[in-house]
Amino acid sequence: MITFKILLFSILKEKVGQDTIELKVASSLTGEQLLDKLSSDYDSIHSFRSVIRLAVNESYVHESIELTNGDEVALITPVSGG
Amino acid sequence: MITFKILLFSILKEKVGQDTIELKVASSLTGEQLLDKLSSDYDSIHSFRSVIRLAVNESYVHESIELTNGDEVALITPVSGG
Amino acid sequence: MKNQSLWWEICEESLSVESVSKYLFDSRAGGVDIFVGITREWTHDKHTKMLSYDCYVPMALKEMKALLDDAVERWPVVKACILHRTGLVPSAHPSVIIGVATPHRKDAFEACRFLIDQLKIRVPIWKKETYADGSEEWVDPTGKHSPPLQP
Amino acid sequence: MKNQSLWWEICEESLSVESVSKYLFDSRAGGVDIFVGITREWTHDKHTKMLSYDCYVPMALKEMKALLDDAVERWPVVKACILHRTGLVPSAHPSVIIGVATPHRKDAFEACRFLIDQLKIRVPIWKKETYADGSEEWVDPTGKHSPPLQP
Repeated sequence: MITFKILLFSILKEKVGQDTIELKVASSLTGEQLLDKLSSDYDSIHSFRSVIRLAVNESYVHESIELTNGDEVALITPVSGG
Repeated sequence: MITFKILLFSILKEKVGQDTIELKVASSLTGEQLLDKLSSDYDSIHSFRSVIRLAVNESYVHESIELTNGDEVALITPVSGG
Repeated sequence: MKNQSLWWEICEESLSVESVSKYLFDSRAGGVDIFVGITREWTHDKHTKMLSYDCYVPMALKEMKALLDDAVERWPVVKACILHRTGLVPSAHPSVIIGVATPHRKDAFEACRFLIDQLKIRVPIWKKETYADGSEEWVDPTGKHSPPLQP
Repeated sequence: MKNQSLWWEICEESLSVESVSKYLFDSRAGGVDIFVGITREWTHDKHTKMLSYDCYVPMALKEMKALLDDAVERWPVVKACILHRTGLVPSAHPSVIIGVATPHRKDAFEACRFLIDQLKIRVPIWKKETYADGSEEWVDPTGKHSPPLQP
Protein backbone atom coordinates (compact mmCIF):
# COMPACT_ATOMS: atom_id res chain seq x y z
CA MET A 1 0.00 0.00 0.00
CA ILE A 2 1.25 3.47 -0.89
CA THR A 3 -0.12 6.51 0.92
CA PHE A 4 -0.12 10.14 -0.20
CA LYS A 5 -1.30 13.32 1.34
CA ILE A 6 -2.71 15.64 -1.30
CA LEU A 7 -2.98 19.32 -0.39
CA LEU A 8 -5.61 21.61 -1.87
CA PHE A 9 -5.63 25.41 -1.82
CA SER A 10 -7.78 28.34 -2.82
CA ILE A 11 -10.46 27.42 -5.36
CA LEU A 12 -9.81 23.65 -5.20
CA LYS A 13 -10.01 23.64 -1.43
CA GLU A 14 -13.30 25.52 -1.69
CA LYS A 15 -14.83 23.38 -4.44
CA VAL A 16 -13.74 20.03 -3.01
CA GLY A 17 -14.70 21.24 0.45
CA GLN A 18 -11.55 20.03 2.19
CA ASP A 19 -7.90 21.03 2.29
CA THR A 20 -6.42 17.53 2.27
CA ILE A 21 -7.14 14.30 0.47
CA GLU A 22 -5.60 11.11 1.87
CA LEU A 23 -5.04 8.59 -0.86
CA LYS A 24 -4.04 4.94 -0.62
CA VAL A 25 -3.20 3.04 -3.78
CA ALA A 26 -2.07 -0.49 -4.39
CA SER A 27 0.98 0.25 -6.49
CA SER A 28 3.33 3.09 -7.33
CA LEU A 29 2.14 5.72 -9.80
CA THR A 30 3.28 8.86 -11.61
CA GLY A 31 2.12 12.40 -11.04
CA GLU A 32 0.11 12.21 -14.23
CA GLN A 33 -1.65 9.01 -13.14
CA LEU A 34 -2.43 10.61 -9.78
CA LEU A 35 -3.94 13.66 -11.45
CA ASP A 36 -5.97 11.43 -13.75
CA LYS A 37 -7.27 9.48 -10.79
CA LEU A 38 -8.17 12.64 -8.82
CA SER A 39 -9.83 14.08 -11.93
CA SER A 40 -12.07 11.08 -12.22
CA ASP A 41 -12.87 11.15 -8.48
CA TYR A 42 -13.54 14.89 -8.20
CA ASP A 43 -15.36 16.94 -10.82
CA SER A 44 -13.84 20.16 -9.56
CA ILE A 45 -10.32 18.80 -9.93
CA HIS A 46 -11.28 17.57 -13.37
CA SER A 47 -12.32 21.05 -14.44
CA PHE A 48 -8.97 22.54 -13.40
CA ARG A 49 -6.90 19.57 -14.59
CA SER A 50 -5.24 21.42 -17.48
CA VAL A 51 -3.96 24.32 -15.36
CA ILE A 52 -2.84 22.42 -12.25
CA ARG A 53 0.89 22.32 -11.58
CA LEU A 54 2.13 19.56 -9.35
CA ALA A 55 4.36 20.12 -6.34
CA VAL A 56 5.86 17.21 -4.44
CA ASN A 57 7.38 17.80 -1.03
CA GLU A 58 7.22 21.58 -1.56
CA SER A 59 8.83 21.75 -5.00
CA TYR A 60 7.35 21.99 -8.47
CA VAL A 61 7.80 18.78 -10.43
CA HIS A 62 6.91 17.44 -13.86
CA GLU A 63 3.90 15.15 -14.00
CA SER A 64 6.18 12.35 -15.14
CA ILE A 65 7.57 12.06 -11.62
CA GLU A 66 7.34 8.67 -9.93
CA LEU A 67 5.60 9.21 -6.60
CA THR A 68 6.84 7.40 -3.53
CA ASN A 69 5.17 6.40 -0.30
CA GLY A 70 4.55 9.32 2.07
CA ASP A 71 4.98 12.06 -0.53
CA GLU A 72 3.21 15.32 0.16
CA VAL A 73 1.60 16.28 -3.11
CA ALA A 74 0.10 19.75 -3.69
CA LEU A 75 -2.19 20.73 -6.55
CA ILE A 76 -1.20 24.25 -7.53
CA THR A 77 -3.77 26.14 -9.59
CA PRO A 78 -2.47 29.36 -11.16
CA VAL A 79 -1.10 31.52 -8.35
CA SER A 80 -2.09 35.14 -7.80
CA GLY A 81 0.01 36.53 -4.99
CA GLY A 82 1.15 40.12 -4.74
CA MET B 1 22.37 100.30 -17.54
CA ILE B 2 21.22 96.69 -17.32
CA THR B 3 21.71 94.71 -14.11
CA PHE B 4 21.82 90.95 -13.66
CA LYS B 5 22.21 88.74 -10.68
CA ILE B 6 24.22 85.65 -11.57
CA LEU B 7 23.94 82.65 -9.25
CA LEU B 8 26.73 80.13 -8.78
CA PHE B 9 26.47 76.69 -7.21
CA SER B 10 28.63 73.76 -6.22
CA ILE B 11 32.04 73.77 -7.92
CA LEU B 12 31.65 77.23 -9.48
CA LYS B 13 30.61 78.75 -6.17
CA GLU B 14 33.68 77.17 -4.59
CA LYS B 15 36.13 78.12 -7.31
CA VAL B 16 34.89 81.67 -7.77
CA GLY B 17 34.60 82.00 -3.99
CA GLN B 18 31.16 83.59 -4.00
CA ASP B 19 27.60 82.49 -4.68
CA THR B 20 26.45 85.58 -6.56
CA ILE B 21 27.95 87.88 -9.16
CA GLU B 22 26.26 91.22 -9.71
CA LEU B 23 26.80 92.42 -13.25
CA LYS B 24 26.03 95.81 -14.79
CA VAL B 25 26.37 96.19 -18.52
CA ALA B 26 25.73 99.14 -20.80
CA SER B 27 23.48 97.43 -23.32
CA SER B 28 21.33 94.33 -23.69
CA LEU B 29 23.08 91.03 -24.40
CA THR B 30 22.37 87.36 -25.07
CA GLY B 31 23.04 84.43 -22.79
CA GLU B 32 25.96 83.48 -24.97
CA GLN B 33 27.48 86.94 -24.72
CA LEU B 34 27.04 86.88 -20.97
CA LEU B 35 28.79 83.51 -20.69
CA ASP B 36 31.61 84.79 -22.90
CA LYS B 37 32.02 87.83 -20.70
CA LEU B 38 32.01 85.78 -17.48
CA SER B 39 34.48 83.33 -19.04
CA SER B 40 36.92 86.12 -19.76
CA ASP B 41 36.45 87.60 -16.25
CA TYR B 42 36.73 84.31 -14.32
CA ASP B 43 39.17 81.51 -15.17
CA SER B 44 37.07 78.97 -13.31
CA ILE B 45 33.97 79.85 -15.29
CA HIS B 46 36.07 79.68 -18.44
CA SER B 47 37.16 76.13 -17.65
CA PHE B 48 33.54 74.96 -17.23
CA ARG B 49 32.18 77.06 -20.11
CA SER B 50 31.42 74.11 -22.39
CA VAL B 51 29.33 72.21 -19.84
CA ILE B 52 27.39 75.10 -18.27
CA ARG B 53 23.67 75.20 -18.94
CA LEU B 54 21.95 78.53 -18.51
CA ALA B 55 18.86 79.08 -16.42
CA VAL B 56 17.03 82.38 -16.42
CA ASN B 57 14.46 83.07 -13.75
CA GLU B 58 14.52 79.44 -12.66
CA SER B 59 14.09 77.83 -16.07
CA TYR B 60 16.58 76.32 -18.48
CA VAL B 61 17.03 78.44 -21.60
CA HIS B 62 19.07 78.38 -24.79
CA GLU B 63 22.11 80.63 -24.82
CA SER B 64 20.52 82.57 -27.65
CA ILE B 65 18.09 84.15 -25.19
CA GLU B 66 18.01 87.94 -25.00
CA LEU B 67 18.53 88.87 -21.36
CA THR B 68 16.50 91.66 -19.84
CA ASN B 69 17.09 93.97 -16.92
CA GLY B 70 16.74 92.29 -13.52
CA ASP B 71 16.96 88.71 -14.83
CA GLU B 72 18.19 86.13 -12.37
CA VAL B 73 20.71 84.05 -14.26
CA ALA B 74 22.05 80.75 -12.91
CA LEU B 75 25.06 78.88 -14.25
CA ILE B 76 24.19 75.19 -14.01
CA THR B 77 27.15 72.83 -14.21
CA PRO B 78 26.22 69.15 -14.68
CA VAL B 79 23.87 68.21 -11.87
CA SER B 80 24.36 65.19 -9.64
CA GLY B 81 21.39 64.91 -7.33
CA GLY B 82 19.96 61.68 -6.08
CA MET C 1 13.48 34.07 7.96
CA LYS C 2 16.21 36.62 7.93
CA ASN C 3 19.95 36.58 7.54
CA GLN C 4 22.49 39.32 6.92
CA SER C 5 21.49 39.88 3.32
CA LEU C 6 18.12 38.19 2.70
CA TRP C 7 14.79 38.33 4.47
CA TRP C 8 11.69 36.37 3.45
CA GLU C 9 8.52 35.96 5.42
CA ILE C 10 4.83 35.12 5.35
CA CYS C 11 3.06 37.25 7.96
CA GLU C 12 -0.45 37.34 9.28
CA GLU C 13 -0.07 40.87 10.63
CA SER C 14 0.25 44.08 8.70
CA LEU C 15 3.49 44.74 6.83
CA SER C 16 5.71 47.67 7.71
CA VAL C 17 7.61 49.59 5.06
CA GLU C 18 9.55 51.20 7.89
CA SER C 19 11.07 47.94 9.08
CA VAL C 20 11.84 46.96 5.49
CA SER C 21 13.72 50.18 4.83
CA LYS C 22 15.56 49.88 8.13
CA TYR C 23 16.75 46.45 7.00
CA LEU C 24 17.66 47.57 3.47
CA PHE C 25 19.54 50.80 4.22
CA ASP C 26 23.10 49.55 4.15
CA SER C 27 26.21 51.62 3.64
CA ARG C 28 27.36 49.30 0.82
CA ALA C 29 24.27 50.26 -1.19
CA GLY C 30 23.51 53.44 -3.13
CA GLY C 31 20.09 52.57 -4.56
CA VAL C 32 17.13 50.92 -2.89
CA ASP C 33 13.95 50.01 -4.69
CA ILE C 34 10.89 48.99 -2.72
CA PHE C 35 7.75 47.65 -4.34
CA VAL C 36 4.55 47.52 -2.34
CA GLY C 37 1.42 45.77 -3.56
CA ILE C 38 -1.66 47.24 -1.94
CA THR C 39 -5.33 46.37 -2.10
CA ARG C 40 -6.90 48.37 -4.91
CA GLU C 41 -10.51 49.25 -4.37
CA TRP C 42 -11.63 49.53 -7.97
CA THR C 43 -10.99 47.27 -10.96
CA HIS C 44 -13.04 48.60 -13.85
CA ASP C 45 -16.55 48.68 -12.39
CA LYS C 46 -15.89 46.20 -9.58
CA HIS C 47 -15.60 47.53 -6.07
CA THR C 48 -13.25 45.51 -3.88
CA LYS C 49 -13.74 45.70 -0.15
CA MET C 50 -10.81 43.53 0.80
CA LEU C 51 -8.53 40.81 -0.42
CA SER C 52 -7.82 37.56 1.32
CA TYR C 53 -4.88 35.31 0.64
CA ASP C 54 -4.50 31.56 0.84
CA CYS C 55 -0.95 30.25 0.97
CA TYR C 56 0.96 26.99 0.97
CA VAL C 57 3.27 28.42 3.59
CA PRO C 58 6.32 26.12 3.68
CA MET C 59 6.53 25.91 -0.10
CA ALA C 60 5.93 29.65 -0.52
CA LEU C 61 8.85 30.32 1.82
CA LYS C 62 11.06 27.94 -0.16
CA GLU C 63 10.08 29.58 -3.43
CA MET C 64 10.67 33.07 -2.04
CA LYS C 65 14.12 32.07 -0.89
CA ALA C 66 14.81 30.51 -4.30
CA LEU C 67 13.79 33.78 -5.99
CA LEU C 68 16.05 35.78 -3.72
CA ASP C 69 18.92 33.41 -4.49
CA ASP C 70 18.23 33.86 -8.21
CA ALA C 71 18.35 37.64 -7.80
CA VAL C 72 21.64 37.41 -5.92
CA GLU C 73 23.12 35.46 -8.82
CA ARG C 74 21.94 37.94 -11.42
CA TRP C 75 22.51 41.30 -9.74
CA PRO C 76 25.00 42.66 -7.18
CA VAL C 77 22.47 42.50 -4.36
CA VAL C 78 23.56 43.97 -1.02
CA LYS C 79 20.24 43.17 0.62
CA ALA C 80 16.86 41.95 -0.55
CA CYS C 81 13.58 40.94 0.99
CA ILE C 82 10.16 39.52 0.16
CA LEU C 83 7.38 39.80 2.71
CA HIS C 84 3.86 38.61 1.98
CA ARG C 85 0.82 38.91 4.12
CA THR C 86 -1.89 36.24 4.35
CA GLY C 87 -5.47 36.38 5.53
CA LEU C 88 -7.55 39.52 5.14
CA VAL C 89 -6.02 42.70 3.72
CA PRO C 90 -8.27 45.75 3.72
CA SER C 91 -8.25 48.33 0.96
CA ALA C 92 -5.10 50.50 0.62
CA HIS C 93 -3.12 48.15 2.88
CA PRO C 94 0.03 46.32 1.74
CA SER C 95 -0.17 42.64 0.88
CA VAL C 96 3.40 42.31 -0.35
CA ILE C 97 6.62 44.27 0.10
CA ILE C 98 9.67 43.54 -2.00
CA GLY C 99 12.88 45.48 -1.55
CA VAL C 100 16.32 45.39 -3.08
CA ALA C 101 19.44 47.36 -2.19
CA THR C 102 22.32 47.45 -4.69
CA PRO C 103 25.36 49.71 -5.20
CA HIS C 104 23.71 51.40 -8.23
CA ARG C 105 20.04 52.09 -8.87
CA LYS C 106 19.58 50.31 -12.20
CA ASP C 107 20.19 46.92 -10.58
CA ALA C 108 17.82 47.67 -7.69
CA PHE C 109 14.99 48.45 -10.13
CA GLU C 110 15.66 45.41 -12.28
CA ALA C 111 15.98 42.95 -9.43
CA CYS C 112 12.90 44.30 -7.66
CA ARG C 113 10.85 44.02 -10.83
CA PHE C 114 12.16 40.50 -11.40
CA LEU C 115 11.19 39.42 -7.87
CA ILE C 116 7.60 40.65 -8.01
CA ASP C 117 7.09 39.34 -11.56
CA GLN C 118 8.43 35.92 -10.57
CA LEU C 119 6.52 35.87 -7.30
CA LYS C 120 3.32 36.19 -9.28
CA ILE C 121 4.29 33.15 -11.35
CA ARG C 122 5.98 30.80 -8.90
CA VAL C 123 5.04 31.45 -5.29
CA PRO C 124 2.00 29.42 -4.16
CA ILE C 125 -0.20 32.22 -2.87
CA TRP C 126 -3.74 32.83 -4.04
CA LYS C 127 -5.82 35.96 -3.83
CA LYS C 128 -9.57 36.21 -3.37
CA GLU C 129 -11.53 39.39 -3.93
CA THR C 130 -14.38 40.26 -1.62
CA TYR C 131 -16.53 42.83 -3.34
CA ALA C 132 -18.58 45.57 -1.75
CA ASP C 133 -21.79 43.65 -2.58
CA GLY C 134 -20.53 40.72 -0.48
CA SER C 135 -19.71 38.40 -3.36
CA GLU C 136 -16.35 36.68 -3.51
CA GLU C 137 -14.12 35.53 -6.33
CA TRP C 138 -10.69 33.90 -6.59
CA VAL C 139 -8.49 35.94 -8.91
CA ASP C 140 -7.98 34.39 -12.32
CA PRO C 141 -8.12 30.75 -11.13
CA THR C 142 -7.44 29.34 -14.56
CA GLY C 143 -4.51 31.65 -15.28
CA LYS C 144 -6.10 33.06 -18.42
CA HIS C 145 -4.66 36.49 -17.67
CA SER C 146 -1.27 35.29 -16.43
CA PRO C 147 1.96 34.66 -18.31
CA PRO C 148 2.45 31.04 -19.44
CA LEU C 149 3.40 28.73 -16.58
CA GLN C 150 6.17 26.19 -16.47
CA PRO C 151 6.85 23.83 -13.58
CA MET D 1 4.68 71.34 -1.52
CA LYS D 2 1.92 68.82 -1.42
CA ASN D 3 -1.48 68.45 -2.98
CA GLN D 4 -3.88 65.54 -3.26
CA SER D 5 -1.82 63.67 -5.80
CA LEU D 6 1.69 65.18 -5.92
CA TRP D 7 4.25 65.99 -3.27
CA TRP D 8 7.64 67.59 -3.91
CA GLU D 9 10.03 68.97 -1.38
CA ILE D 10 13.60 69.94 -0.58
CA CYS D 11 14.27 69.16 3.08
CA GLU D 12 17.17 69.83 5.40
CA GLU D 13 16.12 67.12 7.83
CA SER D 14 16.22 63.39 7.35
CA LEU D 15 13.71 61.83 4.96
CA SER D 16 11.13 59.34 6.16
CA VAL D 17 10.07 56.40 4.01
CA GLU D 18 7.22 55.92 6.46
CA SER D 19 5.62 59.28 5.71
CA VAL D 20 6.11 58.70 1.98
CA SER D 21 4.34 55.36 2.10
CA LYS D 22 1.57 56.83 4.21
CA TYR D 23 1.04 59.43 1.50
CA LEU D 24 1.23 56.94 -1.38
CA PHE D 25 -1.00 54.15 -0.06
CA ASP D 26 -4.24 55.02 -1.76
CA SER D 27 -7.17 52.71 -2.37
CA ARG D 28 -7.19 53.65 -6.08
CA ALA D 29 -3.68 52.17 -6.44
CA GLY D 30 -2.56 48.54 -6.59
CA GLY D 31 1.17 49.02 -7.07
CA VAL D 32 3.55 51.40 -5.34
CA ASP D 33 7.19 51.73 -6.23
CA ILE D 34 9.52 53.66 -3.95
CA PHE D 35 13.09 54.43 -4.88
CA VAL D 36 15.48 55.58 -2.18
CA GLY D 37 18.96 56.92 -2.90
CA ILE D 38 21.23 56.42 0.07
CA THR D 39 24.83 57.40 0.77
CA ARG D 40 27.08 54.56 -0.35
CA GLU D 41 30.26 54.21 1.63
CA TRP D 42 32.46 52.60 -1.00
CA THR D 43 32.98 53.45 -4.68
CA HIS D 44 35.75 51.22 -5.97
CA ASP D 45 38.58 51.98 -3.55
CA LYS D 46 37.22 55.32 -2.33
CA HIS D 47 35.72 55.46 1.13
CA THR D 48 32.92 58.02 1.44
CA LYS D 49 32.17 59.35 4.90
CA MET D 50 29.26 61.52 3.89
CA LEU D 51 27.68 63.37 1.04
CA SER D 52 26.68 67.00 1.01
CA TYR D 53 24.28 68.56 -1.41
CA ASP D 54 24.10 72.04 -2.85
CA CYS D 55 20.81 73.06 -4.41
CA TYR D 56 19.23 75.91 -6.33
CA VAL D 57 16.12 75.49 -4.25
CA PRO D 58 13.36 77.43 -6.06
CA MET D 59 14.40 76.10 -9.47
CA ALA D 60 14.84 72.55 -8.14
CA LEU D 61 11.28 72.68 -6.81
CA LYS D 62 10.01 73.94 -10.17
CA GLU D 63 11.85 71.19 -12.02
CA MET D 64 10.62 68.51 -9.63
CA LYS D 65 7.06 69.66 -10.16
CA ALA D 66 7.60 69.67 -13.93
CA LEU D 67 8.89 66.08 -13.75
CA LEU D 68 5.88 64.99 -11.73
CA ASP D 69 3.59 66.66 -14.26
CA ASP D 70 5.41 64.80 -17.05
CA ALA D 71 4.89 61.51 -15.23
CA VAL D 72 1.20 62.25 -14.77
CA GLU D 73 0.87 62.78 -18.51
CA ARG D 74 2.65 59.55 -19.39
CA TRP D 75 1.35 57.11 -16.77
CA PRO D 76 -1.93 56.69 -14.84
CA VAL D 77 -0.44 58.15 -11.67
CA VAL D 78 -2.64 58.04 -8.57
CA LYS D 79 0.01 59.66 -6.40
CA ALA D 80 3.67 60.55 -6.82
CA CYS D 81 6.35 62.31 -4.82
CA ILE D 82 9.93 63.51 -5.01
CA LEU D 83 11.71 64.46 -1.80
CA HIS D 84 15.36 65.49 -1.77
CA ARG D 85 17.53 66.28 1.17
CA THR D 86 20.20 69.00 1.17
CA GLY D 87 23.20 69.57 3.40
CA LEU D 88 25.07 66.69 4.99
CA VAL D 89 23.85 63.12 4.53
CA PRO D 90 25.76 60.47 6.48
CA SER D 91 26.45 57.02 5.11
CA ALA D 92 23.43 54.68 4.65
CA HIS D 93 21.00 57.59 5.05
CA PRO D 94 18.52 58.60 2.33
CA SER D 95 19.24 61.65 0.18
CA VAL D 96 16.29 61.21 -2.14
CA ILE D 97 12.97 59.39 -2.03
CA ILE D 98 10.80 59.02 -5.11
CA GLY D 99 7.51 57.21 -4.98
CA VAL D 100 4.75 56.44 -7.44
CA ALA D 101 1.40 54.76 -6.90
CA THR D 102 -0.53 53.49 -9.93
CA PRO D 103 -3.38 51.01 -10.46
CA HIS D 104 -0.96 48.38 -11.84
CA ARG D 105 2.67 47.74 -10.95
CA LYS D 106 4.28 48.09 -14.36
CA ASP D 107 3.42 51.77 -14.52
CA ALA D 108 4.67 52.42 -10.99
CA PHE D 109 8.07 50.93 -11.84
CA GLU D 110 8.34 52.80 -15.12
CA ALA D 111 7.29 56.17 -13.75
CA CYS D 112 9.54 55.85 -10.71
CA ARG D 113 12.53 54.98 -12.88
CA PHE D 114 11.71 57.89 -15.18
CA LEU D 115 11.56 60.34 -12.28
CA ILE D 116 14.91 59.40 -10.74
CA ASP D 117 16.64 59.24 -14.15
CA GLN D 118 15.28 62.67 -15.09
CA LEU D 119 16.04 64.14 -11.68
CA LYS D 120 19.66 63.28 -12.23
CA ILE D 121 19.64 65.17 -15.53
CA ARG D 122 17.41 68.16 -14.90
CA VAL D 123 17.08 69.07 -11.26
CA PRO D 124 19.74 71.59 -10.10
CA ILE D 125 21.19 69.69 -7.17
CA TRP D 126 24.88 68.90 -6.77
CA LYS D 127 26.57 66.25 -4.70
CA LYS D 128 29.94 66.47 -3.00
CA GLU D 129 31.75 63.46 -1.59
CA THR D 130 33.63 63.79 1.67
CA TYR D 131 36.03 60.90 1.89
CA ALA D 132 37.27 59.17 5.02
CA ASP D 133 40.68 60.83 4.57
CA GLY D 134 39.03 64.27 4.82
CA SER D 135 39.37 65.17 1.14
CA GLU D 136 36.35 66.46 -0.75
CA GLU D 137 35.22 66.23 -4.35
CA TRP D 138 32.19 67.37 -6.32
CA VAL D 139 30.70 64.44 -8.22
CA ASP D 140 31.45 64.46 -11.94
CA PRO D 141 31.45 68.28 -12.30
CA THR D 142 32.01 68.18 -16.04
CA GLY D 143 29.33 65.58 -16.69
CA LYS D 144 31.72 63.15 -18.34
CA HIS D 145 29.89 60.21 -16.79
CA SER D 146 26.39 61.58 -17.28
CA PRO D 147 23.99 61.20 -20.17
CA PRO D 148 24.11 64.03 -22.74
CA LEU D 149 22.47 67.22 -21.51
CA GLN D 150 19.97 69.38 -23.30
CA PRO D 151 18.62 72.64 -21.97
